[in-house]
Amino acid sequence: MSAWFSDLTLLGCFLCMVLPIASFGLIMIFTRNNHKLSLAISLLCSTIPLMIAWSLLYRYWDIAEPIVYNYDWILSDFIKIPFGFLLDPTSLLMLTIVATISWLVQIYSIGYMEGDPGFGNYYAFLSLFALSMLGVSISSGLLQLYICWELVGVSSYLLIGFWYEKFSASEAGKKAFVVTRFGDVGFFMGLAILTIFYGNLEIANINSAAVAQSMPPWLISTGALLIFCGVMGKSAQFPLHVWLPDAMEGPTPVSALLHSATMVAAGVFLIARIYPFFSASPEAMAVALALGTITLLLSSTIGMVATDIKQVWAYSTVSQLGFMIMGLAAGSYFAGYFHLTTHAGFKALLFLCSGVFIHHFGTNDFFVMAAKGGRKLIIPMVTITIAALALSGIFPFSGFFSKEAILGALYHHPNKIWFLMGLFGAFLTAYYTFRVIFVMLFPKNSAPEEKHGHDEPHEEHHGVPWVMSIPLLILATFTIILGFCQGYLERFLLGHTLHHEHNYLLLVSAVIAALSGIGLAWLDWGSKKAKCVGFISYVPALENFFKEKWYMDHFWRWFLNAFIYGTFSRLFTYNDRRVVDGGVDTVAFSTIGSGRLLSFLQTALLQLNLLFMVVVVAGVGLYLLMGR
Amino acid sequence: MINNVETYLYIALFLFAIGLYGVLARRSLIAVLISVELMLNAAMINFMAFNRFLAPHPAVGQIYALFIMAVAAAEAAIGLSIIVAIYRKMKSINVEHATELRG
Amino acid sequence: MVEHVADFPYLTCMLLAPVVGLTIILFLKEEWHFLIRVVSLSAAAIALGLSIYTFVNYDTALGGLQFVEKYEWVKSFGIYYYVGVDGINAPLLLLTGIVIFTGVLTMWELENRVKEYFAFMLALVTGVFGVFMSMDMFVFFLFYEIAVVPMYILILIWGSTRKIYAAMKLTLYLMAGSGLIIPGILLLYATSGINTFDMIQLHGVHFAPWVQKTAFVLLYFGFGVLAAVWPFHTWSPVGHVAAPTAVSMLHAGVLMKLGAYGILRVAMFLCPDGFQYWAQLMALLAAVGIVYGVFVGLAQTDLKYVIGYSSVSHMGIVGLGLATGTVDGINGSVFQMFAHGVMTALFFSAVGYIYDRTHTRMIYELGGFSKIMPVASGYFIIAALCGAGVPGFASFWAELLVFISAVKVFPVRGLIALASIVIGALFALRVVQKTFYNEPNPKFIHFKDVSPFLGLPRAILVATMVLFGIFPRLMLDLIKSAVVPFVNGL
Amino acid sequence: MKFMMDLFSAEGMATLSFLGVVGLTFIGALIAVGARNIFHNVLGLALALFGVAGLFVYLNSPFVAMMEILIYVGAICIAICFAIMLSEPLYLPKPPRKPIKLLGAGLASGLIFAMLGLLMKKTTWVAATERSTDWSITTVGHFLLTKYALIFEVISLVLLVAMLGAIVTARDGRGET
Repeated sequence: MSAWFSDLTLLGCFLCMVLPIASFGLIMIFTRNNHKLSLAISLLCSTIPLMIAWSLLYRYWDIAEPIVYNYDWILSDFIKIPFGFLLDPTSLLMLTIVATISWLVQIYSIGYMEGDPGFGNYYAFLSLFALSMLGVSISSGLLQLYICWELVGVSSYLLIGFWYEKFSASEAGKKAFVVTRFGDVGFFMGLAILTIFYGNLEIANINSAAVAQSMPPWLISTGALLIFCGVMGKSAQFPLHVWLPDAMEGPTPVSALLHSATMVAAGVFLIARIYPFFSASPEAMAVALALGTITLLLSSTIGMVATDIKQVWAYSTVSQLGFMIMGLAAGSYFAGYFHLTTHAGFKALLFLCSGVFIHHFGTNDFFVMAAKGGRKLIIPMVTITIAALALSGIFPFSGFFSKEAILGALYHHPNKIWFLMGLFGAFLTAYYTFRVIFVMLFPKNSAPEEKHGHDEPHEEHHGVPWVMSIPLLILATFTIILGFCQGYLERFLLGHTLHHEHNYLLLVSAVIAALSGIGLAWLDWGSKKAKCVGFISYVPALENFFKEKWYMDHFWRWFLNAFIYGTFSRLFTYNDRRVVDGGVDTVAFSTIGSGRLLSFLQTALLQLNLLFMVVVVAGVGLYLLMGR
Repeated sequence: MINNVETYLYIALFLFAIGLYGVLARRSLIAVLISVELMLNAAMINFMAFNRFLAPHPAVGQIYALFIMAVAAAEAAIGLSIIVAIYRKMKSINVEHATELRG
Repeated sequence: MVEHVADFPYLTCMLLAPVVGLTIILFLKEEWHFLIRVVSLSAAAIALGLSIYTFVNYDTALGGLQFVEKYEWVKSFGIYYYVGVDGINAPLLLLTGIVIFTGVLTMWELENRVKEYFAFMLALVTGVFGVFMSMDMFVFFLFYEIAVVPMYILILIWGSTRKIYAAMKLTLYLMAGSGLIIPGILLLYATSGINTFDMIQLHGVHFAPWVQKTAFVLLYFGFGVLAAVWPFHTWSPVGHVAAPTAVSMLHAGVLMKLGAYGILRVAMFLCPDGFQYWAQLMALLAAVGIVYGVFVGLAQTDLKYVIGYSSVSHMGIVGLGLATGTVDGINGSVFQMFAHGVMTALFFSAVGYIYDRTHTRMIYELGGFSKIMPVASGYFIIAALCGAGVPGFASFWAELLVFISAVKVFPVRGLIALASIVIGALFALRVVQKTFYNEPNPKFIHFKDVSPFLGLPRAILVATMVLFGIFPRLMLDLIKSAVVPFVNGL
Repeated sequence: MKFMMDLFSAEGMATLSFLGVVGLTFIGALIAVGARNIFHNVLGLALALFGVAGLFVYLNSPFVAMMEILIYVGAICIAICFAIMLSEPLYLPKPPRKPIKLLGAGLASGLIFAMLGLLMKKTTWVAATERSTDWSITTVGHFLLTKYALIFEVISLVLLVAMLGAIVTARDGRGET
């Protein structure tokens, strides 16, 4: 036990796990109704991990060998689950991202959630989330990672359904949990199969085994594909992406933290985590690439027609996740992970900015926001534009560099179709992003008199409180500078700098795709003469198809109703009531019935009964005596 | 004749048969009880006869007889109280009217 | 098996604590409600304390049976009063202690025939303790029957919703189960040739294959009725629904474990060959039970029915773990028995509180309870999350162990059962959403939240779940110390 | 003639009075069963019991004979009389007898008679080889308090329980009427 305290690194990791859960427990049990105290505890327990994460990152900037700590958590027979920490560049970077963004969101929420009756609960749930996500980042074994992964699901469930009085919120929470669970079952099956046929599920071990080819290929493929199911669930890949847009029912800071920056990136992180293992299976890589591409296109097209600002960003998150998966699946570990990092920054920024607007105007519809003069909120408007530029991949913002890296990876893939798809995706991304920005920046039919009509309460609403704007500024700074850190990150993550051949074709095509997207958005929404209808509405059928979200929700709802509820549940219930129970009851009642049938013998004439008895006894006796 | 076990046994048998007839034929519960007493006495005679002619020690049968007497007294007490209770409940002590347990 | 005789009769004291409490209660006046409650609570507390003592002081390094007491009872039949603790029954004794203690606390507000109620509760729990600790087959069965009978009366008098039907059904089912167990036990006794009911000695006898096969199937189905093995499960949801809160807690929490424990301790322990022969069937029934339970539960509208069917499903997990016959599987099963016991006790305790206030358990009539009583519904939500197999709670580890070993031994059945945990999540969250979320029903808006004292039993249960969820080795090392030699004997 | 002569010998007198006792028993029994008036039945029973007591005298047990008269005639018959008084009034018209029932009863008891008689006839009665000749009441009393003390105790217990039971049963429903 003394090792826990003498080794500062270990102590740091340990504190990262213990403090958030302590905060969760303390708040839930004792200080739920004391908002100030809850806030203090929660902030304390997120600031320390933040400092730990940054100091670890600083300390191990030149890390050569991964640092592993392992302790026995469960020792059954052949199932052995260690509890431990694995510190290598992959986990250190994720740790830092998670700690930073979750700290920023906690700060931001002071303003956003002010006065909510569930303020204490909210911070408790955020602490729980911090615990599970930090756990995912630094877990040493896959089973431990799975456990934290599930806890992520739970905290996501609790946070999405935070405003549980709203039917849509509780429904969305349930949907998120069940859909991700659906993927997780695949993940768990993968872990079970790996445990059975390989045994040791330590991440470092699995990776080295896959590289050394000491694992049969079928096992790698099966394992990787099943684990990818979990990724599909958490990272909202087609066809399990349906939960993410609904998850926007939660408070906006939650959307920023969980459903854009960190939690949904956990899937991508998982692939990065076991990248040597995952990339040893060409089948898994192919499936991942295909699904990533489908997800990218699907969500981008839906994002083009959504009118709820959070929905747009939700679909953009889905599409960017698809993009990351594409990058990883195309063979570039760095590209995918780098995009994860930059995306975490600018997407959190986007959401937090939108949160300011939503908080201020009390609506989610960005057309309404624009009409009410959204652009007058200077800081959020500037930062949201920065984030949008990053999302679209415009130089010099961080998104440019990471998208460039992914497109580069796709470009080197033998099949060029993926590259073209990627470009198309980048184009769509730029289009739908700037659709929002232009609508907000250049409102067409602002109606001041209407504004005064029924939004009087909002007028006396304060400006943007500093607790909300500081995180925006910090994130905006990240968004601007992170792109230039590409070289450092490469050295950190890979140990060496990639050789950059200046492929002008690639560069130009990427920039053109982004700029043309922005240009089209300008024509449709931005310019003075714009008709404010998307180009897609020239094809009504397609527009409708996109508006209905490719009918994926309908499909799942139909699947649930027709199969789970309609067929299995009903059939089994019928069977239980009628066949099993009915059978037993029939036996019971037939016993009663047969008793009733024979009851005519029960005449209650005692003497008659006795007479029969006597006659029979005497008769039998006589018969026996006669025989002798 | 007097010193023959079978004589007593036949006497007891006859008494028993009469008692049985009474149990089977009479409708009044008290009469049934009386008949039962006859049957008990028949049994008692048997015990006494065996005691007199066959048993190794002549005290045993007498003790048995005394035991039967006590049991009979107990039976009579309980039986009569039941009869009284039945009469209170059903206003009759006819066996054929006591048909509450008919199926 | 190594035996370590106790220096103090801990187990007998544990067994006698409820008996003494019961006797004292019989001499108290019906009107002295408070005194009766205090007496039964102290009896339960002593039992709990002793069970914790044995649990903590069991020496895993020594292994074998510890705290053994053995006295001759009926010599001519070879019946002994023979009690002892090993890694398999130590958790279950602890479970019983926890559930009876929290059960008494949960029923603190009972006003109707308090004296009889607590007397029967203590009688019931005596039987349960006796079953879990005795190593003599005859005494085992004796206590088993003692546990079954008070249940009938408890449901019949203090129950609700079709209580006569439920009590009758439960009793008939369990009697039918006993009717299978007796021939099984007698068959083993008669063919052993050593004229003893001592299970440890009988374990040394190698029974003929036909004896093992016959006895195993008799015992499996006999005990299986109590463990709600599909398709003999229908008594259990009905019984849970009808029973009063604490009885449901004991019933689902502990009594169903008696069945599983019987399968493990008597059937598998004495008939290893029979087990090998029937393992396929066991796995099949268990897997069907797991899937079936969640699907039927999905369609229920009564909160207690929902929990009842989730019990069917979770007991299926226990059965599946047993069927694997591997160390991991049985570890998981025993752990699951404990975890599920605590979890369902929590479930019923939480529902009981709500039902006592609202007098309805219909999901569609409730709603928004998180707003009305946040703490009370918090406990239910925690239980639901446990039921959905969320990590951080003890049940997660148990399910993990069982499923992995099941996939190893019975791949298809294991994977199908594993897949059903999605439905399990859907099923738990559906109830939570409909009952506790959304807008509150205005009819119930004035109800008060649970007070800290009444919340205490639930808090204990939650704390147990979390303690063993975070530090599973506290329990698992203990279980393992018994299961490893057990499996080697299979 | 020999028979007639013998009647007047000492042994003959004994036989004669024995026949008288047997006759008393049978006549009493027949009255106890056959008379329609319930009160006559009791008197018949008392008569039969007197006869049985006489038989006991012939069986060398005057003590038991006395007990018979004391308990049966003195206690049970009187108790039955009380029960008669507490139950159905005697003046009520009695329902007619059912010949078929009487016939059935007669047949059944006849069958039993035949069976037991046959049994008796076919059995050879063997006396114990060593027989004590101590008939005295002293011995009976001694045995009752030593070897058969348990029986003695059980008798008292049975009587106590019967008494309680009788009280409880008869008491039931008193409050209502």
